Amino acid sequence: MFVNQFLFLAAVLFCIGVYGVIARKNAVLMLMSIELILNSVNINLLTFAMRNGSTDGHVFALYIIAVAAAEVGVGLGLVLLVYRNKKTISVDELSEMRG
Amino acid sequence: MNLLAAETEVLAPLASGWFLENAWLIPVIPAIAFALIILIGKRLPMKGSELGVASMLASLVLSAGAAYQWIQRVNSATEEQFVEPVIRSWSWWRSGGFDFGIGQHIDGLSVVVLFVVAFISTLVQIYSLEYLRGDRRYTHFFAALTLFSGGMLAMVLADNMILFLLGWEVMGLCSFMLIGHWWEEDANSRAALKAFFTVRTGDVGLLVGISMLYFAANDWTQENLGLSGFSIRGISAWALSGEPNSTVIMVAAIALFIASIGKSGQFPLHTWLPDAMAGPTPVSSLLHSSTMVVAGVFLVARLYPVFFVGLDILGSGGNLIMFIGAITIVISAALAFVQNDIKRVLAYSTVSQLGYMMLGLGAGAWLPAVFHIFTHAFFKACLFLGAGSISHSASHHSFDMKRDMGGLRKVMPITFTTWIISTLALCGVFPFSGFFSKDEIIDNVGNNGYNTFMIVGLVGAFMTAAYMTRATYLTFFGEPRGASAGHSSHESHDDHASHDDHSSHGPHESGLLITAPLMILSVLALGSGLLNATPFGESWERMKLWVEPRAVEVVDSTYSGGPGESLIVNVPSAGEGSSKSVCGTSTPEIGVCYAPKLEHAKFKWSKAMLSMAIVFLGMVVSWILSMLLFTKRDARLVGLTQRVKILGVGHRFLVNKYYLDDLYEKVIVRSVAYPISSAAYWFNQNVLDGILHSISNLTRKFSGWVYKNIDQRVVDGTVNNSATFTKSVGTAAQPTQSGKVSQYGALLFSAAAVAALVLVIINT
Amino acid sequence: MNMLQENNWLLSVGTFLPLLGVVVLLLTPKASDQMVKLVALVTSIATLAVGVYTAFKFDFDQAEKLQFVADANWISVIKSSYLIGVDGISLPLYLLSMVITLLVVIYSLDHVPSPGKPKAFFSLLLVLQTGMAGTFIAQDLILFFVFFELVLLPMFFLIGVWGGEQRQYASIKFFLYTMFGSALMLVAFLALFFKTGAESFSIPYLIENGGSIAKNIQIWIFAGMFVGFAVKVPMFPFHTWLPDAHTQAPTQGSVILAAILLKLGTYGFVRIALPILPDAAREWAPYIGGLAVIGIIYGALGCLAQTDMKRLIAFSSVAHMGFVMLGISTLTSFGVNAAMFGMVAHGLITGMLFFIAGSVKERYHTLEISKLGGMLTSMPRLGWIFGFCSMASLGLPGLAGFWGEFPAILSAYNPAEGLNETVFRVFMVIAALGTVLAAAYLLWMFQRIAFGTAKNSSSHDHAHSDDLHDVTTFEWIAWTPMLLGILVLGILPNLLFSVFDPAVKITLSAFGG
Amino acid sequence: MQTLNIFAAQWVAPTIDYFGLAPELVLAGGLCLVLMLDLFIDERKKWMLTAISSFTLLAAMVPVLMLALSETEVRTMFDGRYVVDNFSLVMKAVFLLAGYVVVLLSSSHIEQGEYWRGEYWFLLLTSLLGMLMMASSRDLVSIFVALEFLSIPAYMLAAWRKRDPKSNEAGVKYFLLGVFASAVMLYGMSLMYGVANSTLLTEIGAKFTATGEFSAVHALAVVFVVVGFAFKVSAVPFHTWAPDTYEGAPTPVTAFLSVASKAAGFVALVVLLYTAFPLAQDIWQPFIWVLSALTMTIGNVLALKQNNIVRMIAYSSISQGGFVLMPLAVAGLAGSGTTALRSVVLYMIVYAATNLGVFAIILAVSNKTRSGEISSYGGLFSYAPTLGVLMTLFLASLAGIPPLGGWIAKFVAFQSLIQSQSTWGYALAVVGAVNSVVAFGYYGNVMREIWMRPVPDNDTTLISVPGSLKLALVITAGATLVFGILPGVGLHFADLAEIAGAIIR
Repeated sequence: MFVNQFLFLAAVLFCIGVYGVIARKNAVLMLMSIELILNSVNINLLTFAMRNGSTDGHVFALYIIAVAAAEVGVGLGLVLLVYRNKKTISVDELSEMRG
Repeated sequence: MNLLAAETEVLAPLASGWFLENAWLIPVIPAIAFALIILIGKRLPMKGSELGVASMLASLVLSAGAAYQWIQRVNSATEEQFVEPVIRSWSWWRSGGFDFGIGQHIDGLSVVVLFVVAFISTLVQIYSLEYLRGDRRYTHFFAALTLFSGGMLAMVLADNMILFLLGWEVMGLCSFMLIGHWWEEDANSRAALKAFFTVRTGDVGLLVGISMLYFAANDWTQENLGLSGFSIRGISAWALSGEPNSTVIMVAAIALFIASIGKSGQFPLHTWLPDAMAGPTPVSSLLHSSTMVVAGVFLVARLYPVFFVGLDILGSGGNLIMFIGAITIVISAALAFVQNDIKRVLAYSTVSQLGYMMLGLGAGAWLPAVFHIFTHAFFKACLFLGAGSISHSASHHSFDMKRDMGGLRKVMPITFTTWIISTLALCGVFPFSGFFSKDEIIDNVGNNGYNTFMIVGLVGAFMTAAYMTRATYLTFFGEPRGASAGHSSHESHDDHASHDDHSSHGPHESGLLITAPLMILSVLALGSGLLNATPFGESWERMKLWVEPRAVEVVDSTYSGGPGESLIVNVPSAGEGSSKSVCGTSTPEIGVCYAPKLEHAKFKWSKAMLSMAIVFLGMVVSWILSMLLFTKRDARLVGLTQRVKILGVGHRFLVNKYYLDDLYEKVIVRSVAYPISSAAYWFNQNVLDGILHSISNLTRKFSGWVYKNIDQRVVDGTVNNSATFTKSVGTAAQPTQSGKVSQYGALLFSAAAVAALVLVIINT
Repeated sequence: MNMLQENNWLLSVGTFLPLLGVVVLLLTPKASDQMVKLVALVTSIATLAVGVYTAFKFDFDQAEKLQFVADANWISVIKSSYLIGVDGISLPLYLLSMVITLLVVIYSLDHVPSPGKPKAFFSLLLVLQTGMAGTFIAQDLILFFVFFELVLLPMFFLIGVWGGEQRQYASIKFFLYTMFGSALMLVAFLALFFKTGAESFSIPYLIENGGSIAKNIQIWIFAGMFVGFAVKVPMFPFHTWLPDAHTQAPTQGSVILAAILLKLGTYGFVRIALPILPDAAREWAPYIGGLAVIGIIYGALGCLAQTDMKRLIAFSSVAHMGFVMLGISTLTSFGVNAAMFGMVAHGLITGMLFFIAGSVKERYHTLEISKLGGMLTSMPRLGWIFGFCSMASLGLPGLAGFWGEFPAILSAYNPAEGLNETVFRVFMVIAALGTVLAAAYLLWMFQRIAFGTAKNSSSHDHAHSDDLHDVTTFEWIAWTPMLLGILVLGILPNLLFSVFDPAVKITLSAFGG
Repeated sequence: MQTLNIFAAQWVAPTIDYFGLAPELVLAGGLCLVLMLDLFIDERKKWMLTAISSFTLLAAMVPVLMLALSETEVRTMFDGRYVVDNFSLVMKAVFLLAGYVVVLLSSSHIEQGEYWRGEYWFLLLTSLLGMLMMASSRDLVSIFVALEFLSIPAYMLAAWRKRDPKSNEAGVKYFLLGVFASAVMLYGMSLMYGVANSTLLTEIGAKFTATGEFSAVHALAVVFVVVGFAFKVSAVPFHTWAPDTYEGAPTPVTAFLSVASKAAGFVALVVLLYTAFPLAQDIWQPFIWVLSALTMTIGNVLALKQNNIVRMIAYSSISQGGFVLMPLAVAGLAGSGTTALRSVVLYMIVYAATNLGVFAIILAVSNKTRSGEISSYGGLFSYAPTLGVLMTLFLASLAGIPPLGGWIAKFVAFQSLIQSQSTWGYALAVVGAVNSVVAFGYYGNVMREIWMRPVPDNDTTLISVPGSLKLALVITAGATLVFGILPGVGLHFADLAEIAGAIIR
């Protein structure tokens, strides 16, 4: 099978995601980048599952998808909260506490 | 040599007695009295003074009894027999196998000094009853005086060096309290401080010396005598046993000698003595006649074998003790010429007399030196008390001869007579006591082959005669001046205000409480010499018989006898003409001996006459000069020192001592060097004083520097800096806490990535 | 080392009684100061009574054995147990701590320093007492450590709350210093524990097995302990907390600090460091001795530089503890005896001097030596007591100070075998010089403070003449025992030496006496 | 496709040991009850919710105790993916008690301001439930689920003060970083799964680097997984969220985060280290060493500079985390595995008691001063001596001064380091020693305020401490003292806690 390609794809997605988290100032975009990472993880898991012929990977992936959904829900809720108070979703505005 | 084979006979036990056995009471009584005075003195009718006097009387009686019984003991012994000292000791404390004893060691030497000390102290206390009447610290004064004598007495009969040290230090402390008695005046308290501190500096020597001797001697003494290495007897025996390593004992002896230099005000540590005049006159007389300053000499006499071996006394070409002694004699005598303060004249004369004693000890004239302690005590005490009597009753508490005295012989006859007697004694004029001791010293010095030193001694005698004549002239002859002429009061030397009730009427003879001691002392100054009057032949040499230890005792270690009994073996005495002692050089293997064998000079009238002539010459010259100078105001002499450069310089060297002192005081205060003065008087012995001060000054500055820079800056600084450092690290780390999420994320991931990278590299 | 078990409840009672007192104190209402003082007084008296009873029960013929030994299970998991006992070394210090605490309490009855709060003040004093007593009886390293640390907090607050102007700096400094030391000390203890086979923390056990550790390791472990104890002593480079702490602490704090706390360090050396790690001790002894003599001279110079009376006394502590450490560094039972005596003597004398400093501060409202003077005229009794203590402190024979100082110097002349004699003889001479400097600074201080005429205190307006009252009753009660102690110990040193000697001999058996 | 069918055919429903699950079940029931009641009862009766949630927590303790006393040592479910062993039981007890104290802290605090109490309790209990699950999870999946289960409610709790921008900020930061960290962790897990071909920890432990030589993947996997939990325990440099979140979140929540969720993180970390990749110690030991050293040091030096009490405590808890990590840095070495585990558990127990106590005081004082400034504690002792003394005790315990709980925890940590008798162990011990001194710098600073400083604008009105806080103080202070004076007690539990199936050398 073509394991390495998938792993490579996952790795690339992971890096893009990480880049997004670090580079983006927009909370929503950061959330999306994190989703990218999670997807790269899923790809990893599925790839390994296929290679090893075990279902654990699939199960894990399913859980991740479910939990990710919950996370996004909470995340967007928080973003809305911030937006209501600050009229912005740029995380750099959120630096009241420091030092 | 087979000494065991030598014929031996058992001797009858030596006589002893209650007074000898219980001599340890002598210092204890004053100690108790001290405590009592401190506690209840103020409430007593005579403010505690009676306690002091009574205790001193008691010790006087006891020591007299001891002396008497000692004489009995000696008489009970045969000619060659070693008179066992009466030694009793109790274990004081033990630690780590060390046993520190406490006890008494009574022999001729201690008996003599005990008697002298108790006697003089008693008189001085009686004298003080009048002299310090109404003083603001009357009680304290007597307490200190009593403890002072107690310390001296304890030191004298100590059987081991620890107890000796104890007495020594107690005396130092009391001298501090007494000299600084009128401590409201800064000068007095500083003088007290100086005295204590100088002496204390010497004490380092004592500490070191005792320690070295202990560790060097202990094994030997334990093994052979069953005594600890602290016991004086053990050390003496060890020193003469031929056992000790020469360098160790030499260093030890030098260390001890440093101590006695400090205590006895020998050159170069003599500078504290004149300042000690700040104390009340009775104190000065006690300090200078029999106690404090004698302690140093006593130390040398007590541990004589150590010095004998360590410094190679009787060796060719003199030794440290002699040099110091000789230098002291001349230097201080010279200083005595330019003093206007009568007490300071006496002080310097004391120093130079102590020089004689040292010289004698150093030259192997042990007995004459001790005898000089004896006689000197009486006439010097008499002189000081006389001076006190003058200032007390005539010169309105001033001691300035030029300003406030003169012509007193009419108004105070008793004082005058006693003074004259003592002066003659001091100068060593024939029938008076000084002659028999001092001349004896000079004589023996020469006899032991140190002619240069003998000459120094004679020069000293000349100077002594001269400056005493000068002082006498200024005080008692010529016209009354200043206060003694009844002039109005002026700021006076020791102004203890409560004394001014005397100033109302003019000069007069002092009361009985003062004159009685004077008379008693003068009698002794006249007569005490006869105790060892060599000129009149063997039978008169009582001191030699009673005090000088029989040199040789060789105990067969197999023989066990009670104290005092011993097997006597006749040791072959030294070869003819040699002045070496048998014990001094070597000891028979099985033998122990406690004192070196010393030769005595045969008395020759010729020598005596020579020295007498010198003395008289000194007196006459000085008399004429003083008369011309002070009364006739002879034009050729007055202001001579101003006219003749060289004389002027020399004169100033001497006179300016106090001027210099002030300078150096100022140097302390401002702590600025005084280039001109130090350059001009750099070889003036008084510079020593300056050195003393500037050393202390230097130390203080240095310590200040250490404290400021090392302690506060370096040591403490590192601590504080480390604190600030941690804080600054915090500051450095703070920017990471920017509050920006994306930066947090970046940090988070980059850290993870770096860690992963590193671990990947090191693990694969 | 066999131990005597009977009456093993005594020590625990004597040690924890003060805590009981603290509990009672906390229950007493804050308002009633008299009540608080009464409770504190009663507690400390009771404690001392127990202590005296202990001494009475103590078998002095077997002073070398641990007595009243109690061994209870404490932290079995880490093999540390509640093992306590006293021998000739501990007992005098144990009692000293109780006596000093009682005297301090008595003194405090009418000298509670500002800002008042007697309740807290006395509670802290009592907690402190437990810590000190416990340290002297603990025979288990962990227990020792706990008590050793227990002392810190109360002293921290005594200094920080009731202290002088710079109290906060001083207290924090004191705390961090000591804590740093004890942290390393703890590490050393643990290393010791494992190197001896992780069997037990009990000191007797470690004394038996400590010698078997390889030398180079011993040296490292000793280093850890050295820092811990040397900070407490304090020895030369680690001393800088002392002057600040002493100067800023309230009188009572300084007294306890000088009388007991400094002894914890030296006691640690004698009880733990030397017997357990003999080889390392031999290696370290010359350096310890060197630091000790440096401390002697250095402390003396520090004193000469001071203008503040209390700070001067504080620096003199550095010098005196230098003598103690010199005695210890000789590793001979003679030297250590001297050190032990020095500890007690210094406790009494310097404690007394701090009392006096406190009273001077109270009367003159300053400790600037230049502003004092003529104390002998204004307050003769106080002045003479001051003189007496100065004399004792400069090691005058016949007073307690001498027996700690002179034997220490003497012992340096020949240290235990295996140590370099010449080096120690040099130390001896330096130490002897130190005594001169001691005389210098003490007399200098005495002369400037007690002699001369009383300075008119216009410079500081508070000091009216009515402030300059002489020694008060409470002061008399608190001081007399110490003064007597100084005198009696000076005349009959054997009282202490006979107790120390056997125990010290046993302790140093590894060095051949 | 084929394969899936086969697996499907083989599938049989797992037997569930309900007794073993009882604590979780009780808790689940309780939180459902709270959720339901909150909808139906009106404002005045809301106190019931408090009562119920605290009751629930105590009730959940019962099965925990019963399980502890029951003779079956280890109960495994879902073929080893969910295990109830002594370790998990001890930690569950800690979580429940800590949760109970947090409830006590919260009850008075959340009265203030018109906020939604019901949700608060619900979220709190949910998060606790996640922690209980975490204590038993022995499978990557269940660990992940448990982690999210305890985290997501925590995100919301942090942002619970909806109108307070600080609180929002706290929530958002915590959320974003938390999710990011768990994403990274997941990536590591996926790699681990790929290598070991199983998500069951014990199997991973058996396979993972069993041969002894590593590839890059191994290292990557371990590091990323550890990072995930290093974030949870706010180990430097993954700590950045902690101070901001702690400061912004409501104080009881901060207490909860700094104690319970940190403990949860350690639980997972320990389980992973001891069961999943114990053989890879060459990878994680150095990593943890560095983490621990950094955490202690940076935490301390930053805490020195704070003047907000909560923020200061945040940094202090960071550095405390470093001390917990300390023994793990040598856990893989022969002979020190057991003591390291013991040390971690003991430290968690003691730390929980002490830190909650600190927060109780902070809450009590802020009731009066309404300020988080350290200076607002000036002269506390003079007008509130009890609070002052208690605060002193807690801080001293954190600083590790005998005879207060903290010292024994630190002591055991040092002990296990030195027991390893390895150079690294000694080195870290010295670092720790130095840090424990530095730490006193800021603890002492607070003490100084309390005892030695004047009262700010000397307002010495007495502080009224609500009963719940009093109870919390009694519990925490008592625990702190007992652990310190009779360390045997705490050590006993710590000693019991063994992880079933752990590979310890």
